[in-house]
Amino acid sequence: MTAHVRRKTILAFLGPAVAALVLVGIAPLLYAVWKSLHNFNLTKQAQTKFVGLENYAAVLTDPVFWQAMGRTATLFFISVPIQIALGLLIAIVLHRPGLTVFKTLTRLSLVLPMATTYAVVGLLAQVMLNQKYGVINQMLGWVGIDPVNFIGDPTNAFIGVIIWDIWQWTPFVALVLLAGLSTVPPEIEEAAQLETKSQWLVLRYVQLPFLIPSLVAVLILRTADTLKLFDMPFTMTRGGPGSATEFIAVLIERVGNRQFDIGMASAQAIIMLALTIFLARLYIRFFYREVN
Amino acid sequence: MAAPVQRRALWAEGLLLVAICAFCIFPFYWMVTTSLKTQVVALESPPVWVFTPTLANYWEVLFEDKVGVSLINSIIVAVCTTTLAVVLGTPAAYALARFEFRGKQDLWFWFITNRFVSPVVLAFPVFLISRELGLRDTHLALILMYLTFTLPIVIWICTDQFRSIPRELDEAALLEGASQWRIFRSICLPLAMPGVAVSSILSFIFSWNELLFAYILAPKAAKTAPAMAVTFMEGYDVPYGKIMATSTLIVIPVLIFALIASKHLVRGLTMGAVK
Amino acid sequence: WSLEEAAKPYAGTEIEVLFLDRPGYNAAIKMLPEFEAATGIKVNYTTVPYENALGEQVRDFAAGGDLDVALIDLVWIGNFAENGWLVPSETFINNAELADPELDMADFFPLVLDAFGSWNGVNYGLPFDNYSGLLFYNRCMLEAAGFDKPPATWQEVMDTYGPALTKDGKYAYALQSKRNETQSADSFARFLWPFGGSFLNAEFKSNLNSPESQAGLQFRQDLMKFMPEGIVAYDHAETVNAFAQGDVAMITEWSAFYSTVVSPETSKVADCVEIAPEPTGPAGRKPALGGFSLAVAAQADEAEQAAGWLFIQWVTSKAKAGQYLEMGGVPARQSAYADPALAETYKFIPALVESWKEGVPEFRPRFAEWPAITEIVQEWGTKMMLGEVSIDEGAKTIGEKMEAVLAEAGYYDGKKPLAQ
Amino acid sequence: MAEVKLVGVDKFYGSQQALHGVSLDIADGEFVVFVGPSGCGKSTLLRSIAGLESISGGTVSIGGQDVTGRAPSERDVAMVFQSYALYPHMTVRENMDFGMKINGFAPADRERRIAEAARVLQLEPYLDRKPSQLSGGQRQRVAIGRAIVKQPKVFLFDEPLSNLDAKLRVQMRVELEALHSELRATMIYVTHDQVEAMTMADKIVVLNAGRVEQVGSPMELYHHPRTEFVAGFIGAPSMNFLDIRSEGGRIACGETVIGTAAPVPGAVRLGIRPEHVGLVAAGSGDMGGKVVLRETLGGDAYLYVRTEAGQVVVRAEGDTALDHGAEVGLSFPANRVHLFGADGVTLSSGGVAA
Amino acid sequence: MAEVKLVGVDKFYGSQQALHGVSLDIADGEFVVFVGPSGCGKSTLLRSIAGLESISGGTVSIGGQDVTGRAPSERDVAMVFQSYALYPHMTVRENMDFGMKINGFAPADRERRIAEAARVLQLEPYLDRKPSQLSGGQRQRVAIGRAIVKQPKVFLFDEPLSNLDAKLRVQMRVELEALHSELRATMIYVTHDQVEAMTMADKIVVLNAGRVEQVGSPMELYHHPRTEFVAGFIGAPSMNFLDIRSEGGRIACGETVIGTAAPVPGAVRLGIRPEHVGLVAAGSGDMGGKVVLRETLGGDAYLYVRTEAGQVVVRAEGDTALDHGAEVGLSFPANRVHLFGADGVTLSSGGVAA
Ligand SMILES: Nc1ncnc2c1ncn2[C@@H]1O[C@H](COP(=O)(O)OP(=O)(O)OP(=O)(O)O)[C@@H](O)[C@H]1O
Ligand SMILES: Nc1ncnc2c1ncn2[C@@H]1O[C@H](COP(=O)(O)OP(=O)(O)OP(=O)(O)O)[C@@H](O)[C@H]1O
Ligand SMILES: [Mg+2]
Ligand SMILES: [Mg+2]
Repeated sequence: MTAHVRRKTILAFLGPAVAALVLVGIAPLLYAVWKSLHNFNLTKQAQTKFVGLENYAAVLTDPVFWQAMGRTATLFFISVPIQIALGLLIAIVLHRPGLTVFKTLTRLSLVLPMATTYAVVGLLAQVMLNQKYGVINQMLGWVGIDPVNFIGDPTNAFIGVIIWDIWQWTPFVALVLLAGLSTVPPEIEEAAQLETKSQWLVLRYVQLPFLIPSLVAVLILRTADTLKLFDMPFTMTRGGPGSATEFIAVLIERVGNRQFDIGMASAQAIIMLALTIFLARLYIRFFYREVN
Repeated sequence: MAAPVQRRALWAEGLLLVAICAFCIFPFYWMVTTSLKTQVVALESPPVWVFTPTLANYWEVLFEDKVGVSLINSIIVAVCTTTLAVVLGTPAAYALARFEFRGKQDLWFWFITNRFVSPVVLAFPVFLISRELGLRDTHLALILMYLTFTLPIVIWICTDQFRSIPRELDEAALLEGASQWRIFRSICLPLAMPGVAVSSILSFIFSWNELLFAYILAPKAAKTAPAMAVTFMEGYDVPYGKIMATSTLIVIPVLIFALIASKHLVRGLTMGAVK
Repeated sequence: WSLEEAAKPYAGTEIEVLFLDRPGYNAAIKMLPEFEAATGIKVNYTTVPYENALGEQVRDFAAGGDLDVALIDLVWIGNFAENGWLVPSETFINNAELADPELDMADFFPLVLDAFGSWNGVNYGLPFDNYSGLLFYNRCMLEAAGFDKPPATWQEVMDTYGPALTKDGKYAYALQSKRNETQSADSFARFLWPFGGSFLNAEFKSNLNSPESQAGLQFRQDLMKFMPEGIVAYDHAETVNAFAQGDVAMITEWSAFYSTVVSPETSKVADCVEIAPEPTGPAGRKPALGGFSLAVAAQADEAEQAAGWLFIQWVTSKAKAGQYLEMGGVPARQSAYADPALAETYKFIPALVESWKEGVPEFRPRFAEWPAITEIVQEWGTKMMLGEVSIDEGAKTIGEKMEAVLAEAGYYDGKKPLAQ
Repeated sequence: MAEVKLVGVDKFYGSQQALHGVSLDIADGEFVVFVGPSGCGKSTLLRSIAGLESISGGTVSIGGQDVTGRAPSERDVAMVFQSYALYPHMTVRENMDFGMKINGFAPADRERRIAEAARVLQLEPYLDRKPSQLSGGQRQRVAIGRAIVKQPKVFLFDEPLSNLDAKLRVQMRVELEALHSELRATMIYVTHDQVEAMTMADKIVVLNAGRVEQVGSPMELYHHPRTEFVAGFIGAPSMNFLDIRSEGGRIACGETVIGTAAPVPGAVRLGIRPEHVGLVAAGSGDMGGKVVLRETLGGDAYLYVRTEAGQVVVRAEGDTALDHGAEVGLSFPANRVHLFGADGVTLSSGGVAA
Repeated sequence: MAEVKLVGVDKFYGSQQALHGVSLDIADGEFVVFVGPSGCGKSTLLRSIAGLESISGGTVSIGGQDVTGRAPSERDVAMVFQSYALYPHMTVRENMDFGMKINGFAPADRERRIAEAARVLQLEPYLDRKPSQLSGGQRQRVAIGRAIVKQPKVFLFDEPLSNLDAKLRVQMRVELEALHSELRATMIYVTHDQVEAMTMADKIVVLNAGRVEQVGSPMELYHHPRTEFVAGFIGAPSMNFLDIRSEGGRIACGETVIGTAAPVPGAVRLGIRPEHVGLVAAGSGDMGGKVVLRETLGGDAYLYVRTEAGQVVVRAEGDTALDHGAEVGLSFPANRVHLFGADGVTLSSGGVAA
């Protein structure tokens, strides 16, 4: 099979995609790297000058940057495990035989949150979480809980972002994991069923190893998306109250698009990109060893 | 499987399914109903569940606020970028799945890496470049930029799908004198349909919903629907009905697209072949 | 001179302008066909959220885009002017072919013209969409609590109106304080000036830790007990809505919200709405001042500049002011308010006129560094309100950061004049 | 105490019925083989016993207890799958250990059982390998090992040897037989392979389209098939079938009258196995024909003889001189002839009425 | 003109050598079967001929032309894969048509060839079905059909029947033989199955660890294996091997002196097939032993006899009375005995020196 594939053929298949991504991905990125070495503010272009790594030094010593990073990490470490746990639960339920029609419907409804525009989710969150006219507080009222000030209180706003992040992304995680579960050969599941009734044991010892590729995919995607998370908190809380929901992408957007400090924003973004790539490499290295 | 399907277990499972559905659907339901409320009803405290619906919001956003135009822009951009991503991405995925060459792993990883680049990084450089090229506020600028995240998704998912197709099919076709391109087009691509479908849905969803590039690169003529939705938010009053009507209009095309292809959704999402 | 004559060479010219989704712009949009028919000039407006308007324009100017008419918030004028993005109106006023003999610059409220349109003594823009802070109050609620008139001073609000009106889930007052321009312009600054405070002192150093500034900020903090919970998440919309739903007795808001609160479609309390000037503090009234002017962009070509000027001149003209007012806009023409009968229809007019006489142009500093400074104020101002930092500490932090920005800009080493 | 009893087991997949009232008694320690054409329900029946399929009607008892509603893990059965279904991420040891570990066996006990199974199956050198590092035969033994350590009442095998090559198959077959005599456990075994069925079974169950066609010892089935279906299914190559007419005391086959077979009323088909057809000089015997093909397998050769009544396969010595084109006579010894009625039911076998 | 000639073909996978200087001559129209244990290189060799693997050394010629460097499509061969490799998204017709279509055959010609192949393979009713709607045997025929329409010089089959059940296998085997005699094309066939190899081949190539062990007609291999490996590999059940000593003109096996076999210098092992061992009364014959197991297959039975020289498998009549525990005598007819040297090379077969 490998015998007769010429370089030209390989190039013909890969060339266009590589060229396209170099064009739209790499070129602007290089420009961003170049700008990150400058003191460059859109509203003060007269004062533009080359400053070397000064922006990077500034970013790395800026507590605001690290606080935003910390917030982003907190969000990640709270919401992704919940997404994975819930996603797994949903995937397992959907993977079980029986109630077919019901399950098809459920699978379809999983598409809804995924398909909802991220910016719209933030707006919807505002409407539903509002302390006065929000339906969530009304429902909490039905079970005897006093209205919660979701948007105006720093902790609650953060919780609000987590809730909506979970709402939006759990279905995606569930679908990926469901696909992963479908790669477990049925006999292997049955072999395990002969040993135990416990769903949990079957999951833990037999299905989980097959899910590792899916889990890594989920981790990679969720890490990237959490670091990129902008639309939803932006439309929901604008990073507030205070800085409670100022995640890293919200911060960078603020520096770049509102303070117009492109040099600084580029430096921040590039540090963030480096971090993401590092994490993705790490996941692949670390988890894939277990499978092979 | 699981022989003694006890009634109680079934009930529990059914309830769980209902809960999952409710969890997924309820916000959407609220969005749709809010879009049918007038501003006063929408801001009623406590919120009302039963009210006289009105289509006024839809009327207004569609015919007065150019949401219709922005929807068309969105469709043009999302369809084109998805098509382009599939056209460029599937051959690349095929090459990654089938051919042996040096640096394959790194190339794969580089493709995927583009998915990590935040639009915040690229938006401004692209803004300047697109102005140089006269692409500002054109669909093309958005279509190209959206490739940065649609192409990786297509490549990721499809590489995996191509790998799951038995090599013997390629070999059989090779013996019959088919060129690599022919094998790709006539044999493997049709068989990788679940992957192509899923990556198309995801590409469509991601590009349809994108906001940052959209509002920086397409402020006017090419303005897309999500950018339109947040426009309303920043008026001095927040017209929830209009926003939710716009949101509903935005979500519906994606939903239709996703539901059509949902048959493939699970089969195509086995993103396992990361090596 | 006639508009038709003057526009003749420019028939078919298209001009690009940025609008917001606010009543003043909607009024202008309704008036546009008349202008276009008369001149053959096509006005292409794009509606953007306020939050994006600055970025949109900065990027457009920085990139040499196609905007022909700039929309300038009072706090952006310094920035735009210093970057050379605007054409001084002198250029057109001195051009007899373009200048309307009826232009009458003196008819604009001088404070407004100065604050919205001028920088360093040079005028660039003509006031277009104009606001002043007003006290909207719910007469019915006040009467029910035994008040037959609105509070005249902030101290009254704190001492009598507040306690009397805050009960049964209703609140005496709401102050929009969300973390964006609202926080810095509507909330933070609103309690600096009437108490004698200010952002900067004469040396351009932070004045936020002066006793007056501190008193004002402390007063805001204390007043929060009469405001709804989560006030830091309230933007204009929430605040106005709380008032319109009858949950809050008083708000200090822009004049532009008048139509919202008196329209039965959007307000439950339309019949109870009354308007007064903002309460005074120890240092006087010093009401919030805000609004937008329109100016010709330097990047436009000659025809577009001319056409742009003709449009600006027309839409802000004395002749059109009445129509503009009628359609929901708030003109800055003194002549427009001359008719006392108008005050019957538009209850906000007396208060508006009064506040435009007492306002401070540098209510928010208008120099080029404001975008950076406002972000600092927004962040720490909300933190203060949330109690995450003390008033003193918060003020100190804002001061330090603000001074760092100003130092960077070169105000302290003499590179730049200390201009506002 | 590990007898298996099925009473009227039905199984529907949707509206399609895969099992039709299957009743079976399997004694403790018996080695039972299920055979039948593809799709006849062998796997379904086996899986119903294991509890991996819920049955739509009837009952399953194991060791005297009704287990119809019980979960697979509560039935005390072990199953060896065709594809082995080894856990790919566990070593051989872990594979065997898994069931005991999660069922809370004492570690010492677990170790002892694994060691014992590894000894019996000669797996000691491979205990720390993963399945992917083993050959087919070794994997197969691991799968059996996993079943053994459980010490179940009943072993179930679903075509466990079908993935192995011929040589290994013979070897594993012998090992399985040895295992059975050592453990004396009840074993139920599904296979496609004639040789396996004939050599291993105490009792063969022939299934056809979801119904039990016949149950009996291999020789019973070979010599006394109850139906034409069983007669054709058991034995390789299969029995020759010839259409006959039973006319006035004689049996006629094509134009030829076959004297040897006593006429039986209602008989419409005659069956005789290739190994039982006698080869005689052309012109003599019951029937004449011409060799159209010779397949030599070494020790044996099969001659395909075209007769006027159809093609008859005859087994001959591997070094027979007869080849393509030769004219031969065929004799049908009366005690080897089977006669079948129009409904496919055997009327007589070896001259003895069924 | 479609002869295949391999000269010194080597194949390395990395540093592992899968083929060691394989040379072969296959005549036009010949039916050649490759056999050998799993992993011996059968598939590799076949794929090298097809051009699907590039070889590391040596040359491949087809029809007199050196095709070593040519692409698979330029070699004019067709291959039937074990898994058939049918294009799942195309109908049967499209599957057969694909190769012709992309090679620009005239539509009329294509249609004619498909019709012809469908007729030969009895696929007419299924032409518009997709492969998933076909049974195993039908799929197999489609795969062959796809090969036929190409009218290639050489057909290559890689275990094409191994996925079918026993009955279907026999049927397909006969069909393939008929096809071969109809097309008279050169066919190269890889199989694991003894019966297939023996019955179908004009010539069998026995491979062992990447080397050609022996090439010959089935009977040649059966009667005159060149090595112990071939002797053990050809024939089922396998040949019995006994360790012997060749001492002063006598052959000793264990304690017993076997008179029948003429001593051959250097012989260390004696081989005799189960079907050739004579069963005589206990005490007589060349050796005595005790039956430890009887496997009855119907027409035949295999007796496992324990002798002092090891276990000997003996074929007996299916209705033999001998069973577990019986004492028997075994005779080894001199003309059936094979003798092998220490290096595994055959010294004599049937009393004739190799
Ligand atoms: N999950 C299922 N859904 C629907 N029908 C099924 C299912 N499993 C099996 N069947 C049908 O039930 C019948 C019996 O199938 P089963 O697998 O038991 O056959 P089998 O005898 O094991 O065949 P094989 O020898 O090919 O393994 C078949 O007709 C099959 O098509
Ligand atoms: N792609 C490959 N890479 C490395 N080694 C290989 C590869 N393909 C085959 N081999 C090795 O080459 C040898 C011959 O393999 P081949 O597939 O030809 O065997 P085979 O005789 O066809 O076996 P089987 O009967 O199991 O199909 C084996 O040892 C195998 O492990
Ligand atoms: Mg089966
Ligand atoms: Mg092979």
